[in-house]
Amino acid sequence: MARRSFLQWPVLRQFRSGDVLGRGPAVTSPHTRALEPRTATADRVVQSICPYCAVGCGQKVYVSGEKVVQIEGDADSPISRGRLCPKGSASEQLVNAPGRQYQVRYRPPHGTQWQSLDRDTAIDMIADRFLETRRRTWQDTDESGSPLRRTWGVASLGGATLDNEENYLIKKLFTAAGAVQIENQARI
Amino acid sequence: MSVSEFDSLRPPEPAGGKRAKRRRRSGGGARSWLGRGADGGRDMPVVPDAQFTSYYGKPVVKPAPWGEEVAAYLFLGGVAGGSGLLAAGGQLTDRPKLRRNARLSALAAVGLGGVALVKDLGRPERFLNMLRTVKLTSPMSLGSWILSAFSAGAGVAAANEIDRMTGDRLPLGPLRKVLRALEKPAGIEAAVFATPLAAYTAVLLADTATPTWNEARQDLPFVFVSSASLASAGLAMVTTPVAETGPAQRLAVLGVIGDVTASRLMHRRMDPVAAEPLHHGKAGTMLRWSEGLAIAGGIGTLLGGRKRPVAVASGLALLASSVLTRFGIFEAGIESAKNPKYTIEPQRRRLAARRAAGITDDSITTA
Amino acid sequence: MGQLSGPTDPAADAHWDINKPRKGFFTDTSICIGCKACEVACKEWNRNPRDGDLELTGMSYDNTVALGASTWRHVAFVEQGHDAIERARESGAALVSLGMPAVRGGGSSETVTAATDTAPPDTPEFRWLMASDVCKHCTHAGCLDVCPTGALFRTEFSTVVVQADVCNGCGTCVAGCPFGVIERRSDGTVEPKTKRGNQNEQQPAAIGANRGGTSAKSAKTQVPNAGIAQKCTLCYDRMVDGQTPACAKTCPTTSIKYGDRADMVAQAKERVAQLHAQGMTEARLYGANDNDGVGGTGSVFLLLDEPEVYGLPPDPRVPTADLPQMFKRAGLAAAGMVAAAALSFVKSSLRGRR
Amino acid sequence: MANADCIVLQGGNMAECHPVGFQWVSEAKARGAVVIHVDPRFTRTSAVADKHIPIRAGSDVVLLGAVINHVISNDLWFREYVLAYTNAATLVNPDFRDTEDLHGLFSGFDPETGHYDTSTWAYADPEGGGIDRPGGPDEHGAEQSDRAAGEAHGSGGPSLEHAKVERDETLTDPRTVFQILKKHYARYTPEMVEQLCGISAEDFGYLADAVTRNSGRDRTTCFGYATGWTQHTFGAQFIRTAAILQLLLGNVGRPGGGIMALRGHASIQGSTDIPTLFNLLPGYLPMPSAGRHDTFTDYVNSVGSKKQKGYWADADAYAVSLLKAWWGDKATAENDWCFDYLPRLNGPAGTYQTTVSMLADEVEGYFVLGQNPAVGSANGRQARMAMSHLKWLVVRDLNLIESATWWQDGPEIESGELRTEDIGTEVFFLPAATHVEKAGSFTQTQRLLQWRHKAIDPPGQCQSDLDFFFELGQRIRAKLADSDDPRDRPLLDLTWDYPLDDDGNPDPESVLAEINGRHLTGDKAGQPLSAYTEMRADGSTEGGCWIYTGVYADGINQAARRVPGGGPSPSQSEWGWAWPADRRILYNRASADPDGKPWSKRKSYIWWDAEAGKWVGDDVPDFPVDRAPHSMPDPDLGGPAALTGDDPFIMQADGKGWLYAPSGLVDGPLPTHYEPQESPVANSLYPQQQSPARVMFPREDNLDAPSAGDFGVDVYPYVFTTYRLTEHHTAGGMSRWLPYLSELQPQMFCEVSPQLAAERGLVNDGWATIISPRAAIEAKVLVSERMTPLSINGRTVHQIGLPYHWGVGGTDAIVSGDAANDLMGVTLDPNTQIQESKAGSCDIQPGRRPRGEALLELVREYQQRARVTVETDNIRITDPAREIIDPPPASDPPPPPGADGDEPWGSRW
Repeated sequence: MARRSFLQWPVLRQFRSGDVLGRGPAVTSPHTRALEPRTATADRVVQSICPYCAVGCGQKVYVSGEKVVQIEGDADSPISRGRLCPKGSASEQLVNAPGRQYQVRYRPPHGTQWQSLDRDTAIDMIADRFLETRRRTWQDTDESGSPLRRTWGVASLGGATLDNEENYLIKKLFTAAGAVQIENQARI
Repeated sequence: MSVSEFDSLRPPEPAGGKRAKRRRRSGGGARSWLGRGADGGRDMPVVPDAQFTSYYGKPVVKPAPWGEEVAAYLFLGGVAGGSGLLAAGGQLTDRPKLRRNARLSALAAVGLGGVALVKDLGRPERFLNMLRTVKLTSPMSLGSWILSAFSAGAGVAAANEIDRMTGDRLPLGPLRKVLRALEKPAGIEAAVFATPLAAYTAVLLADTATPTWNEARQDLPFVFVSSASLASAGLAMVTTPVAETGPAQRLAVLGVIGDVTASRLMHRRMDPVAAEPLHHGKAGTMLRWSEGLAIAGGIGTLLGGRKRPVAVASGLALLASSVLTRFGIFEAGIESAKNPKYTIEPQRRRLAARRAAGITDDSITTA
Repeated sequence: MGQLSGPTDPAADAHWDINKPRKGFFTDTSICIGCKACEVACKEWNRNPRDGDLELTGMSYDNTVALGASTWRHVAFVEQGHDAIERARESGAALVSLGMPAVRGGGSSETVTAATDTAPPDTPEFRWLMASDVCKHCTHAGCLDVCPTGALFRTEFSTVVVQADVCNGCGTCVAGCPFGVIERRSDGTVEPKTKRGNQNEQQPAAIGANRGGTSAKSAKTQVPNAGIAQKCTLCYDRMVDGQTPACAKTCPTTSIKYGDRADMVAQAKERVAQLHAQGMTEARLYGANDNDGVGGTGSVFLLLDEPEVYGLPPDPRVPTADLPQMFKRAGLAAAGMVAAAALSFVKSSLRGRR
Repeated sequence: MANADCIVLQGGNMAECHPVGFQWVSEAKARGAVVIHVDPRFTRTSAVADKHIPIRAGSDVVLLGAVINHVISNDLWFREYVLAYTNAATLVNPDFRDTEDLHGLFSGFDPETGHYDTSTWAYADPEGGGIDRPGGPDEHGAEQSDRAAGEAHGSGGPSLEHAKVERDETLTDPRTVFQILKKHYARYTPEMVEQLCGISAEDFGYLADAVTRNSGRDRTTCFGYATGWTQHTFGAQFIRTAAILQLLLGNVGRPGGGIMALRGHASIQGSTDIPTLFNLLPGYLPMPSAGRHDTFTDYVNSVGSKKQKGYWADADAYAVSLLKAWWGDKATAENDWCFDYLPRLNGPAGTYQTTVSMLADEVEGYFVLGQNPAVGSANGRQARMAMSHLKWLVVRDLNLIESATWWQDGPEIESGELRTEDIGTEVFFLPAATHVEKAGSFTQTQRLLQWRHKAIDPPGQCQSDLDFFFELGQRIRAKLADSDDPRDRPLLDLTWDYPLDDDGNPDPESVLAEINGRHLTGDKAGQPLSAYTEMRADGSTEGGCWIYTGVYADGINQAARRVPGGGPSPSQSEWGWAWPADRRILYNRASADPDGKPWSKRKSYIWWDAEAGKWVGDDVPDFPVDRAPHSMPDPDLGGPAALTGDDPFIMQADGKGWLYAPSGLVDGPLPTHYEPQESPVANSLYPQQQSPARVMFPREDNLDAPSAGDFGVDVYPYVFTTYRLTEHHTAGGMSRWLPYLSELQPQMFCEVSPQLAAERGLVNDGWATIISPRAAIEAKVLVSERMTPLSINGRTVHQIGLPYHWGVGGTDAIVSGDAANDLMGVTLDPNTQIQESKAGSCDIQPGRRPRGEALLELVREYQQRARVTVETDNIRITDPAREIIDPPPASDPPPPPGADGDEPWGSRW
């Protein structure tokens, strides 16, 4: 073993291989010789779309060990032909951002700090607030008696990075609940 | 500039981070004409060469990321090499004190130098990788091998001296015999690698894209061996009684002559712009003092070398001169890399000269 | 033994017996839109740390300033007025009129004549140059040749790559590069400014870093490869798998092209001829001449002004080209030192004997 | 776009904001196309364009109007196309009066309400008067505006009662659209362009020449715009001006033609198609309005009359299918398909109205979903103060954005206006899932739906909005399960039973299937619909968004098609799915001449195959596929059946491209230049300074700077304009938390010309403070010749550029800085309710801004110096007697109507 690794001493390889100046194969390390891109070793590749602007560039998402390890352009896309802008190129960092939040946080009225809360409780509390406000601010008719059937007390502002399916459910739920102030970035 | 009475309530302008300061400084004169991007044509109040433009005054090449440890190593390597020679001389001409002190000096210098070098590595724990290959094109690689070879000889030789100084009390056992047997060959071996050790550092600096160092490539080895000679000789004059320092004093004087001559020649032969950093700023000051001290030390040696106090003073002056030479040249090179002028102007000039001479096929820029 | 200067096949020169065509970039700055996708894609693929001190530089839209240990693609932004444009046109035209063949003896006559008699279009009042710079992957690479450890090596694709597991950070390569490309990565991040946010956490998390809990937040990630010389690898790890380097793949306008170096040079010559035919005499190539001071570069550029305007050296020369001569001088000097010492002892001995 | 011969990018910075889309421009340019960029700033787009023409922000209608004038007066329009495919020959109601006659107003303006009565703008009815919108002439601009009607008709023209119009094919009748158009733009001259836009006659000539030279049978020109056009008080009219020009030049419905809307967000198109917008239901069906739509019949008639041409005539089928999708078996013919379950509007309910309602404590709860109003909304201070009035706030985002943390570290905490302890708002922050942690579809800017597959599960407590809202809906329904209150019926009867995965989350494809719709009865019961033409008004079909029908045809997720390169066809149709009906170019019937032959070989796309008796070509024909070029069906048939062989504009009520909009817009049938809400420049074209129908919010916290001619105009002497950088994304929530993007543009900055820098003593890389009547912010200074001072009406107008990505506050943001939007006032386009954020007035001074109370004092001091009040700029009708520079000539007798084609679908690149 020791003998083999001694023979691997680049100085010897230099003179054995003819690469006397030690520029090429004589000086490579085992690590270098075993190099493989993480795109080749990924467990799976998933086709996706860039979440930033509205061009809709294709992305390939490489996953290893249930972590996203690389996001790059999808060369198959006729829209983008594998290219991405700086934001699209940074998508992997968006997913694995250093400041990204993984926990629900709650700030009670007049509180000065965040508190933690489990998600289940949070959603339940939000549902309660939603219904209370709706009850308090319900408008059945306008001043001339035409039906309004709505609440003016709940509003929403959605970013335009929501999926169509998400927008659809939001619109459906809010409309059924009588909330009309549903807006998104399309107007901003 | 003021907006209103609210000025006092504004936050203070930050003093500027480390980098911001550096930016302004390196811009220096450049900034005024580079305020508008690289458009050097207009607004160039202080530009000597109207053709000179750069990218916002930013450097073209990068200075070596070396700290003062490396400048110190240039000095210590020289001292070690010179001392190795003196030790061998002492060995061969039977000057035991000179031999002993020079051997010890050589080991101390090479040891300190080695430490300085390792300390300056980005990954000191990997210093052994220096012996991973033999790169004939790499002065650093060759230097590492030279340093190792020299250290081996110098170490064995010095170990003998130490052993003797402690009255053979080192716990060596049967190895003492081996040590003694190796003493003379080791002294000679070290001497063989002594001058390469003193000289290679010049190539180490010259074999870079650092304008001032690279431009000095013709004469820098001579400056460095001269400086090594006078420094090691100076050290011997400090450590060794005058009775045995005759050769060292000679070497010191020859070193001074060589140092002054080679330095002047070097300045003269360099592109004038690339030589500028040797004259300006901290580096210029150091090099001026260096020359003065060398001459003073030389004269002192010549006139009062037989008197121990004068010899010691002269020796110290010579050591200081060598330190200043190394630090000065080191500093000048780093400065030259930080200012794009020193890269761009000489290059433009040589390109134009070649074109004027009818050589038009070797430009990196082509139509 | 390999060559130290002049045209050659770098991979063959480094004794690769695998016969792969030399790979390279052609960066056509005339169609660059300065989006910096190349910078980001490069960092993301290579997991390089964030660079700089998060302050505006005042250098147009360039806030990364230069190539460095953590920035392997750098987009330069240059704003120019009428006079500068005029000068660029003149200097470009001068190149053409030099009749400089792009390659010595190479069939290049067709590219030379293109623009000379085309009336140039009106010089615009203003232009904004953008150019993505990258490691040149020189035929004769200063960094590689001065590296003492073999950390830098020539790949089978003729590119120049640092082996991070070998480099000991001696820094010689940094000074050895005539283009100021390679740099040793500092081990610390910049000091936090008077700003919230932990700077350490801004560095890319190692693959598989714990996330999904607060622990991910507090886990401080170390700067990868600190203390080691770093530069563009031309995505060697992607190349061995036949993939395109990250920057070239992402470039929205194909300003960065990647392929066999011979093709890149051919495309570059075609493009410059096309621009000359449109009267854009300011267009010129950089790095396409194998007779230049570095033996030609693997990364070829089409520039619209003199190289130094973009921060590139106008006449780079690999320092090792002069190495034999330097060794000769050093040998002479060393011999001189031996002689001086000998002389000192000889004279002393004589005197001593007397 | 790659097929265009000339590309005009105006009101947008495509290379910067859509770098990847820009590859098609690059490609066109490489093939020889001329690329012209018209923008206040020299941007990255200008850098690679053939020509940059600097323009004063907000003066685009003058420029394009002048090109229209140039085209008409020099007879450069595409005669055959215009005659056959546009409403140029249609006659307009004789009662119509143009702005030329009324000092900058159209007929029908009511200064009291600030709204137009649009009935005089209608087409002339052969039986006298005008052709009204269905449901009678009673709908006034007021209501339309309140419903943001301009956007309501985003997918096509608004309705007409019928499509029997009078035409004069000679175009000589002064009541023809063509003559009205000609007269309307007669004073939009190169001189006016020079005066108002600051564009030289030479540059104007270059543009006009390039556009006209590259239009016609053989060549096409394409326009690209972005928020530089929409974010104005008459932004919709900016787009219409381009549409008119493109129709005149024959550049609509043809390859390499059209008007490209360059939208800024991954699914911003999707979120208008399936709108999270107050005024719309999915598929551009309007939200019903109280009083007008009290019954289902009223409602469907007003959306699309059965007698009008085109596909909107089947609006009832779309509406019934939607209601069936939502309320399933509960929706029956007897109960009008649960139409009464829908809430009603009685006024606008947009973001800014909501803000005002919050300040009035009328809105208690607010959901903020992947949006950052604390930074991204105009008049950011107002937006943040409004949030402090809420009872509860739910923020769903990836990072702790400023909108989640304003109570802790917002600018108002710093200035002392708010104290954390005093703020009673309860805040829930819920971590969201990223785009790779959920499956779903985005609709991109060319209406293409693309499916994203899920790569990994959301980490930690992160959750997609789909899962969150599904769960919220379940909770709400469970809590109401025992309710017998009729108001809860819509929630309890809602179809909310999607198939669940192992984690109890709904399957996104099942939602897509519902959106697509399915047959409910008959042989095909349960099968997905394959086209919206299969929708019926009898309750036999359901479908959540008719324009998306077909995306799940054959039970296959067509949006997930991923044939490399889109397959062999030139329309690349095997990649994703484009609405409607997978068409890639809309109105592509217009790519063939009236005889059905391609206009030229070079520009062939869709043509009539006489032997096969159908339309064929490179795309799905956007036309009844077997309708022969010269067929003339009975107009009384109504709907698609009434389309003649040369009615390519199948969504318009008369099948023609609208040069003149007889209905559907609330601020005028023809685009007219007005100055921005606040402008140091006087409107030289008309005495009327600002758009009379703009939506104003005269409030103390939303003051405007004095405009030209008013006292104090010199206190805020400069024009500022806001924009994006390629390195960041809108309010920064997805970019300022990313180290790689933050380092590229680390600090908020302003861009000024060297001249302005000299005038104010600004230094490159130094600091500056910018003061508007709303706020003062600080920014680093970039002095650049990319900013050009313009000579407007003889005086120099300096423009200041401000990117709007930074904000103060937020946790763990890598970079932060003052928000440009804080400077902005809120004044809206009445058609779209979009705010004006591309032009405002300000002052700039060197140095950093003061902190704390002193900052408020600085803003107040400026306000006092300029004597601004809530009245400033908020007078509807400008006094015609005031001194103006270029009085209009005496008016000629009023010519009759024309028309216009709003072409928001754009066309393919």
